Amino acid sequence: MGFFLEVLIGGLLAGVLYSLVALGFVLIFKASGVFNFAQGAMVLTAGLALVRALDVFEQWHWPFGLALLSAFAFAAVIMAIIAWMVERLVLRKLVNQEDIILFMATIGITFFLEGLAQTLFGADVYPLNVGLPKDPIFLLESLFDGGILVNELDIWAAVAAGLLVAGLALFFQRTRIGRALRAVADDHAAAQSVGIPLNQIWFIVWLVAGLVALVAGAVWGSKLGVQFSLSLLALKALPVLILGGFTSVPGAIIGGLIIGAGEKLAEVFLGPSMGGGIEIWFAYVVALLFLLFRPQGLFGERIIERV
Amino acid sequence: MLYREAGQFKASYQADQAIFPVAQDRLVMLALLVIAFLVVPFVTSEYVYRAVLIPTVILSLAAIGLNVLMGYCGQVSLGSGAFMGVGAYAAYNLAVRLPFLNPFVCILLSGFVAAAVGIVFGIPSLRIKGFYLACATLAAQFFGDWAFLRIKWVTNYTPSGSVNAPPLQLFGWDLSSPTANYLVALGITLALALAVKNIVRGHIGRQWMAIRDMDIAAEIIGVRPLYAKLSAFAVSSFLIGVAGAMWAFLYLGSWEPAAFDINRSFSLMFMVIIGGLGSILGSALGAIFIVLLPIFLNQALPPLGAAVGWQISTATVSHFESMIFGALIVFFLVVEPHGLARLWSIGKEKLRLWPFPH
Amino acid sequence: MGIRQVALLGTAIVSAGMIAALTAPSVAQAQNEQFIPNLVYRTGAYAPNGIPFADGVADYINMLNARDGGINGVKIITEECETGYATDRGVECYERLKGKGPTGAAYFSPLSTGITFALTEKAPGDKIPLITMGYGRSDSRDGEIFTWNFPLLGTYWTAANVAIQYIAKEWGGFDKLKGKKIALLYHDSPYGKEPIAALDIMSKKYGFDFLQIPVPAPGSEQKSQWLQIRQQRPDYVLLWGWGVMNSAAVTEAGNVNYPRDHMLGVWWSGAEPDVLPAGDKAKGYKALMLQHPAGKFAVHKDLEKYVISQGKSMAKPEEFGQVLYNRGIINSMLGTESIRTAMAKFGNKPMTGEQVRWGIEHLDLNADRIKQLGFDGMIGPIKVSCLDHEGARLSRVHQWDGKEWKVISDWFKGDDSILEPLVKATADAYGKEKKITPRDCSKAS
Amino acid sequence: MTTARARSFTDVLLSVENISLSFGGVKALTNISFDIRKGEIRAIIGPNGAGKSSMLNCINGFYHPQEGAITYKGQRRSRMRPHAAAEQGIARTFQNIALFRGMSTLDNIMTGRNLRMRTGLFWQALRLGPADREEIEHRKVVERIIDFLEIQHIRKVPVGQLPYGLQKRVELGRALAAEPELLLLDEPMAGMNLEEKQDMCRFVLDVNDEFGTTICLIEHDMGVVMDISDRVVVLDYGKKIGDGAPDEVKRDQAVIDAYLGVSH
Repeated sequence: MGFFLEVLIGGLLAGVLYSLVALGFVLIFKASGVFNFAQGAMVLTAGLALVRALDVFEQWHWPFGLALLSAFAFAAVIMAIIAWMVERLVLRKLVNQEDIILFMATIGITFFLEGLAQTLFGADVYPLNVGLPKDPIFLLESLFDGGILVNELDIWAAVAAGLLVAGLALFFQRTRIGRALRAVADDHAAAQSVGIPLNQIWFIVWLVAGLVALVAGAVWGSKLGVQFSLSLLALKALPVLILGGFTSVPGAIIGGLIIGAGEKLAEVFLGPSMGGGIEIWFAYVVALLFLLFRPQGLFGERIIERV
Repeated sequence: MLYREAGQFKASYQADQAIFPVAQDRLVMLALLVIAFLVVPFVTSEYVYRAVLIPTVILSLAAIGLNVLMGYCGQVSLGSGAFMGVGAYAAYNLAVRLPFLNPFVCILLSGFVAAAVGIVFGIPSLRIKGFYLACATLAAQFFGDWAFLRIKWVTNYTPSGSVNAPPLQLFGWDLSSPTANYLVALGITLALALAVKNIVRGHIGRQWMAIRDMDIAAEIIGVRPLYAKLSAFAVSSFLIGVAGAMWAFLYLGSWEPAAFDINRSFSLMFMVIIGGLGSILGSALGAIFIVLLPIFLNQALPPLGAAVGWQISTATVSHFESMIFGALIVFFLVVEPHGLARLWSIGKEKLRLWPFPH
Repeated sequence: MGIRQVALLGTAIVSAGMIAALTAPSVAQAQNEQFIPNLVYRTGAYAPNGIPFADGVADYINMLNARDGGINGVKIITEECETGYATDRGVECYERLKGKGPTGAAYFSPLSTGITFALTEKAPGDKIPLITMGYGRSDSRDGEIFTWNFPLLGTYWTAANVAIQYIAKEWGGFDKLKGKKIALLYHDSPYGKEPIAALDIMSKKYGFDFLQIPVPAPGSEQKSQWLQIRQQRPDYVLLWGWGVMNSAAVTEAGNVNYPRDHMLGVWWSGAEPDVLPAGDKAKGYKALMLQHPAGKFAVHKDLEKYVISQGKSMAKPEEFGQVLYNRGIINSMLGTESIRTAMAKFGNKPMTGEQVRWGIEHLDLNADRIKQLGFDGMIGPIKVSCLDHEGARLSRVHQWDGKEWKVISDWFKGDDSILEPLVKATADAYGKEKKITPRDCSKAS
Repeated sequence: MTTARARSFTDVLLSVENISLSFGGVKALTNISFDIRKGEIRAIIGPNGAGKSSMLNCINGFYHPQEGAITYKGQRRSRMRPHAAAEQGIARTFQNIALFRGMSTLDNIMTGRNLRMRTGLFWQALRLGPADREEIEHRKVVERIIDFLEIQHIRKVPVGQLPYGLQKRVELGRALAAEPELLLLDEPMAGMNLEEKQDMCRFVLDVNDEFGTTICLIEHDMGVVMDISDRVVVLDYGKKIGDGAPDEVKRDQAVIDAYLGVSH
């Protein structure tokens, strides 16, 4: 029982981390209908920019707090430049193309960013320390033998994810730009007719997704070190998206929790009897089963077919 | 002036429905065939065979397969790498378990196994559409990766999970030379490409395209989505499976599941998109482009760097390759979302008017 | 001109360029050169480990050229090809490079078990030896079947055997293994699976429980695997990882409080990139050595003098003398010494692959020669023969103390009473499947 | 204006009995009954949102009414998929053109023959013998339809590039290609200019005369409806408010109210 709880909690926390990546997808899909495969590469780029800048600032013997803030600022500027370039060089040229074409374009962006980030910042594993504690803690040791292992870093990651979602919610509800973004999400033409420049919206939404990627990069980087494989996180986030629906922010969170818990439980309890290594496809199968009953995802809008 | 179709009249529906209704196209095609089968074997080095021709020919077939599904039937799939794997492992198992079967028979039979698996993984397409389906096909990809690795029966209990192709022979001839591999691959690919061309211009192909263009209307005029979608999945998987078996037997010789991972799926998808959705010729052009581009960049970048006095390391070349690859994909999509096939036909159109501008 | 026309024209030009690049006759080459290809991966998930190795390989060859003018007056030319650890890219590199130089490639070191498997099929036809130092097919030490493969210095079965020997010694004898639980946490690829066959046999022989835990590539996410380990509580964890998987495993071990000194990595999981990202958590972690430790030895002085200080190295300062860098120079040393051995028989000119193969098969580096080469303290003697393509089955264990790797054990030798029958059985099976007639080594020259 | 053609029909081809349809609580159709007789041109009219298209969608199986029954050729239908309706001889066109935009005119109409083409994948792949013969045979039928609709010149043009009026005609061609017993036309003349409308009227009447196809059409243009239809059903807010010969319907007070927007 203690072990089950431990796996469950571990899975839920891992799920929160997937949600962080999935959130970026949702933002962009919601506002521009673009399925942004490059979110993983954006996490990588942001993470690399952050860790390399931090290294440099620390070499200059800046106080840690200042170095950290400056590194975040530097990475944010990099993400802004990327967002601007994407809007200028890609989205603007591909307006009104089919979804699949835009999707392919984001895969092109993925390759470009992976190459660019590694050219600029290097291809090694860079340990990242943003001041988050990394030690394991053991809960309820009196109740279960060995206690329930929880990773402190994961908890902080969950807190970060929570703050991010709250922040995004405020941003969407309370700010002018946020309301504009929602308007675009609902209807491109309508949004344009009330005088919101679409290009600006796209830039902002990619920037916001870039900042989400930065948070994800910081959290994942503290966990695993910043390295190329961060880019592959995109593939872990996809089942979360299918499950939660492409357009739903709460869906991304809840989907992440379900996928995280589901895949960890499956790997630990079913995996050994099946030879192990099942969690990747298990996540997709869980998502697929959900889809068969709700083709639009858990929180996606229901589709009524018409002719 | 050379490319004129004026004066060529069609007297029958057969002639009107021919694959190459214009005489010049038929001539060009014939010439290409002669070059491919009769000239290339005498002038090509082994390197060009192994690094360029054989992969291009085999991947063309895989791209055609994916194009059937994506370009003709409108079902996006990110699992084609796994279906190549299904073909490869099916052929391997047939060869190992039924040793009396010729390896080439195994290659063709493996297509049927892949088709059956394709039908199973196509079932969700009856309820799921668009990107949701694309993501769902990733389930096939990851399940395939896992199954090839973990189900030991699939790899005949080899300890490392890496398996080998049987020796390639036919009627006592040794067909393991690169020339033979190339000719076999080219023969199979062309035959299947022709078959696909025939299917897509017949009523089954029209069903697929109807589903692609407007699935609800298609069903209302009597197309059964079940049959149309699953037949597209079956045909597509068959072709991809045969390509996978050839990839394993004729190109790799020895392989592990990583040869059929998600990167393979993506590269096939690039071929289809860059080549042109819904075009057989485009699939081949896309395959040529995607196979040649990295080789070209790899060989061209260091001398280019040296020319401007910059020593480019392997890593930089590789990163640049990734960047240029990504940028080119975006560039192509921006310039011509309909792919190389459309560029080709625009070029032909120009040729038709040449030398008169209008 | 519209953008479409530009694209059309551009495509045409690029295609023409591609065709030209492929068909252009290779530039006239000097005749007195030996070509050694270098398959590397400096990008992707395995780059952190691939880079120092590749630098070591390149630096040693550059040093030979600068110091001695090559091997016996034959200059060495080399070219890197990026494989990204992907099998198909590796095959493409092999095909591209095998014919370069006046005599073709001297040998290939794929640095990937997957690529090794693929090239094992091709090498006999091209008559090019494969030096797979410390990796590749474990059964390929059988030179009667695997004429062209040379898993020098140790195979994974040797590694597995030595690992168990070490654990037994730590616990005070092989009888202490009984009833214990040993887990193998492995990269889910041919590489990671290789040791399973040997461990299976030993688990039966010594009576320990053998737990297999695969990690899907690339292995950056291992949460569930380590939760399993926490639950199963194996007495020892063998780590068979590569690239980012290693540091992730060490980190996760810290996260679940698994004692790091009950973890023993294979020699591909025991280098600096594997522990540095884990920070303090890596302290106490142990790994097998492919004989050599980290650090600077006699040969490093020459490397410093002829390569590093000349600015001819791509290696970063901290890389110089690291485990994988050192392994790279050993790889080049064994290769070039094999060429030297071959030249002693065939003359001082560029060797063909077939001649190099003869050279590897007759490679005999005794302690004196190793000292002469500047590798004293790095590796022990090695003697390759037709029957034994491994040449040496020795290993030690080193431990990460938080700052550097410290050698903590004596030499262990692979136990042939376990290894040989296994090699024989699988090699024979392979020979049968491939319809290979075994060479008769008693008659080979 | 001439009055409707005086024809009478007796055989009931399709009858709708007490049909109700709702979407998540919103009633689209309430308790509707009427019949379509073999050989006639039956019109369904009514203001926007009256439920006309929903009615057609029920008839060809795209929507499934919660209550009531549809009897077609004497058989009571249970839940069915649209393609099953097509197989039983019901074809239709759509209010918002639903052509296959990526295909040529010829291919679109050939797709209409789909139900009658049977050769399997194998022969299709070879395109020899049966497959080739079948293709030619159906091509001939389609060419007759193309001639009939006077669209020879756009045979090979992708329909996405055609003007609206022609697209409507191609869509009619596609429906005709199935040689249906019952042809459902959803606003075949919407958005057309006068000339195009006259052409379309002619085609509809010719189809009815020459092939004896029963036609059920929805139309806004009262003039057209009164001219060509034999009987008319009037819907308003999902309810039937009139049924009968055009002349009778035209005089019906409820119908006049509905069209003039008298409040209920």
